[in-house]
Amino acid sequence: MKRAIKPEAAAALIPDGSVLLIGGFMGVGSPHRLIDALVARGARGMTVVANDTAMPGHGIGKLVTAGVITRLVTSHIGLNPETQAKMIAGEIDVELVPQGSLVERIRAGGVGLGGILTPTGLGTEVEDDKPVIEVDGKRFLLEKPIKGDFALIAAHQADYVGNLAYSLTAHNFNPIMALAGATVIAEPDAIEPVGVIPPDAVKTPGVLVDHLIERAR
Amino acid sequence: MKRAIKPEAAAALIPDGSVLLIGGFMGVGSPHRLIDALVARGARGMTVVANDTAMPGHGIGKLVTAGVITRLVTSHIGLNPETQAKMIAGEIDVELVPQGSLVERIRAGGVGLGGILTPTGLGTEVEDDKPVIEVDGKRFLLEKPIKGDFALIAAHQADYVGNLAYSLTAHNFNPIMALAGATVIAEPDAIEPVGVIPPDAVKTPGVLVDHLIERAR
Amino acid sequence: MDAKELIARRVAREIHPGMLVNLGIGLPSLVANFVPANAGVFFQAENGVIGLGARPPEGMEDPNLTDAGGGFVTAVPGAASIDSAMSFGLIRGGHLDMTVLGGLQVDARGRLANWKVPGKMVPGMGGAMDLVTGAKSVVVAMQHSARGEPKIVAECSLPLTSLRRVNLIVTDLAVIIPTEDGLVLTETAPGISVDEVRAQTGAPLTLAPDLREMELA
Amino acid sequence: MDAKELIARRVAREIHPGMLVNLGIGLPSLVANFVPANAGVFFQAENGVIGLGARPPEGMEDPNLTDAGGGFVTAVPGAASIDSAMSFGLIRGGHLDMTVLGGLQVDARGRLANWKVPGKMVPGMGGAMDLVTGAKSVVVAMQHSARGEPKIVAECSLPLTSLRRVNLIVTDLAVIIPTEDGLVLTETAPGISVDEVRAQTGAPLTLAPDLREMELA
Repeated sequence: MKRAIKPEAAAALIPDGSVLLIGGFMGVGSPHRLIDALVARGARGMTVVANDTAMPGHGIGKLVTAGVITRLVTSHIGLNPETQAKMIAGEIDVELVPQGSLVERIRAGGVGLGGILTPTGLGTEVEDDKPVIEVDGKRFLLEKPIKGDFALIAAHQADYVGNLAYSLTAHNFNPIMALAGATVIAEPDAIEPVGVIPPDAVKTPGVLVDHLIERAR
Repeated sequence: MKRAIKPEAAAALIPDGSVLLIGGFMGVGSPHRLIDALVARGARGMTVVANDTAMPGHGIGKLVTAGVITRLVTSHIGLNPETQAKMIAGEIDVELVPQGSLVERIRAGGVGLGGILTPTGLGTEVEDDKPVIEVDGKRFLLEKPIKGDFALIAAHQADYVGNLAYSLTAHNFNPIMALAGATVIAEPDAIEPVGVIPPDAVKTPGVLVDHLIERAR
Repeated sequence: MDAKELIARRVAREIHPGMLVNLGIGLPSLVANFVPANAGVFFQAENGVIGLGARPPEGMEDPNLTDAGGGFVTAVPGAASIDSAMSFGLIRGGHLDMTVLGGLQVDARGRLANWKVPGKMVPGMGGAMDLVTGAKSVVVAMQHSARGEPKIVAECSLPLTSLRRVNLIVTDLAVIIPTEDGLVLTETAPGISVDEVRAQTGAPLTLAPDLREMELA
Repeated sequence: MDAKELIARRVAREIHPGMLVNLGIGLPSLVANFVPANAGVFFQAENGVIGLGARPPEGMEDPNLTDAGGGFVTAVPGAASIDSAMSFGLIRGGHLDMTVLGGLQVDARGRLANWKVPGKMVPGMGGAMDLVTGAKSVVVAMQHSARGEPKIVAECSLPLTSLRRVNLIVTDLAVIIPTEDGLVLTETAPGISVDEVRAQTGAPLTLAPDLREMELA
């Protein structure tokens, strides 16, 4: 059973210089109060792994603006000119990863696989110096697994076991990141009594979740 | 939209000699009426990929008894002595695969990955002559993807779009196999009008499903 | 009719009942406006919904239901929520019938570049590399030229999105099919001559035997 | 108390609040009977439920809720349904705190063999190879000897389940911890002498400094 904690208490658990997997897609399904708390505590030197950096003033965009991030592993920064500017200025080291490879690399990290073999990126800049493995005459890029010190995720419903259910397009990277963080902190819209979420509706079993953020007042 | 068909009509679509991915775990979550129809039509020469062969007289065990299967890719046959006997007699060619590798190989086949890199089986008979790939100093077996000509799966609820939801331990291999069959035939307990299953409850999107088996009368 | 609407209306004619279609951010997203709601087409947004519907009436937006650009959408009856691993599993695994993407350049071999202008603009590839690699059909929807410079070129000077030859190019001037033997001009926009198309194209064009005027949805 | 109950009672003492535990078919499944229902322990069955409960009262069985052996079970409050990919993702990914498995042989290096007796009995590895490879702690629960032959041997003559050294061996005679330097005898069953243990053990045993009598749950 997990007692819910305040966003500030959660932010205090996260040391500067950590690798953070952060859920969300253009800010939808991101842990917004936890992000605010990280900014408020003046977090620094974080490596962030996330689909995108939303836009300035929204979601992960706030971490970009506040100078929290020094390294970023992401698939798309096209809607956040600030991230692009900081990348070009050398303030943030950005690794661009195809979206499907990114989520699958995080999954591999979470489920104990040694990497993924994907056709995506073959013959492009993404191939770079990565190993190419041939299986039955077809060529695949070997992309390495990704794990985080923390996964910071959003969910629709939680219970005090830590079980999580998600809503519509707010699923995105959250259920996968829940597998790959050494410590998993979930910010749900609602927390239900244990036994209320049907077992078939749970998409992240509570055993994966370490901390719940309490509801907004 | 998919019109539901009778089990016999579905069985008639499946030629002898096909590769069949069949859902279920000890018969729980197997497409039982479709299995009966395959036996009734005297199907022969099938390659079956399945977690297990249940027990004689139950689920996939019926296909073993009826002589439908010539090749079997599976993780466990310990509770079906008939399968073991036919294997030893050379009537069924059996490839034993660790359960986690089996489901992940099927997933790889379904999601377009070139195989999986797993630590499971290293240094055992499973390693055999398979390639061993080193990633960051750790060794992994490269296990190849698996696809089927047909996936024969069971579900709890369906709608006429083909969306599927599953119940409790009847999930097992079904949602993964739905990704990896060239033709997917689903046998649901119930078929609902379109729009009745909440989007968040759908675990197999209807675009993956080709045929629904009509409800039992 | 402006150029974007013309392109969207022409692309819409490629979309047939029962298809699963992904529309990129920007121009491609307009295509949905010209596909009848009752056509039995499912639109996928890679951020996690199959069965994307129109923009909701004001006051009925849901913060957890957006398209890949973060804009509010609705879900059609029979919609399914999926996480990013499933979303790209469908894309990479060959379950997506068509993707419609914007382009910066397409070359004589039908190869697309659409994610980076080195030193100037680096939006990132987002889902584009997976989409071009995995979709059954890839349609590039773009203006024929940019600031007087052809976007259809002999060889891409910008970084490639994939080695895969796209299936169709639809612009405000023409419809072009890339083939093993180069680019084939199959349709011209109303009022546009072959010479005008050639003048704005940086790669050789073969004329299709049945070259005709573009028809629009 | 019979041998199996003794073993199960001793293993139960290894299980602490908050743990996620997988119990194998057969003897290991008895362990759950000796862990208090309110201990905050979650049992996983690899066929797809986290939060496995006791056998249901007659007439209240659900055909879709069974353990890995196919026997009817219940779900505790806060249970979650998972498919086989998630189930083995948890196992391989290091999210499972403990697995309790039966054994055919364990050798001086702590390596387990439990899935095949060549030419005689080939049940298959089922989930065992993944479990032994991935679980944080591996406990082997077995009779000390079979038909007078030691099951703890210098070197396994049967095919290995994994190269991984198991964490604990619990038998009807003793508790043994495999270490880098060989097998250490830490506990003897009530009424059993060290000499009796040694007489039925086929590998060298070092005596723990605090060698004591087995305590049971």
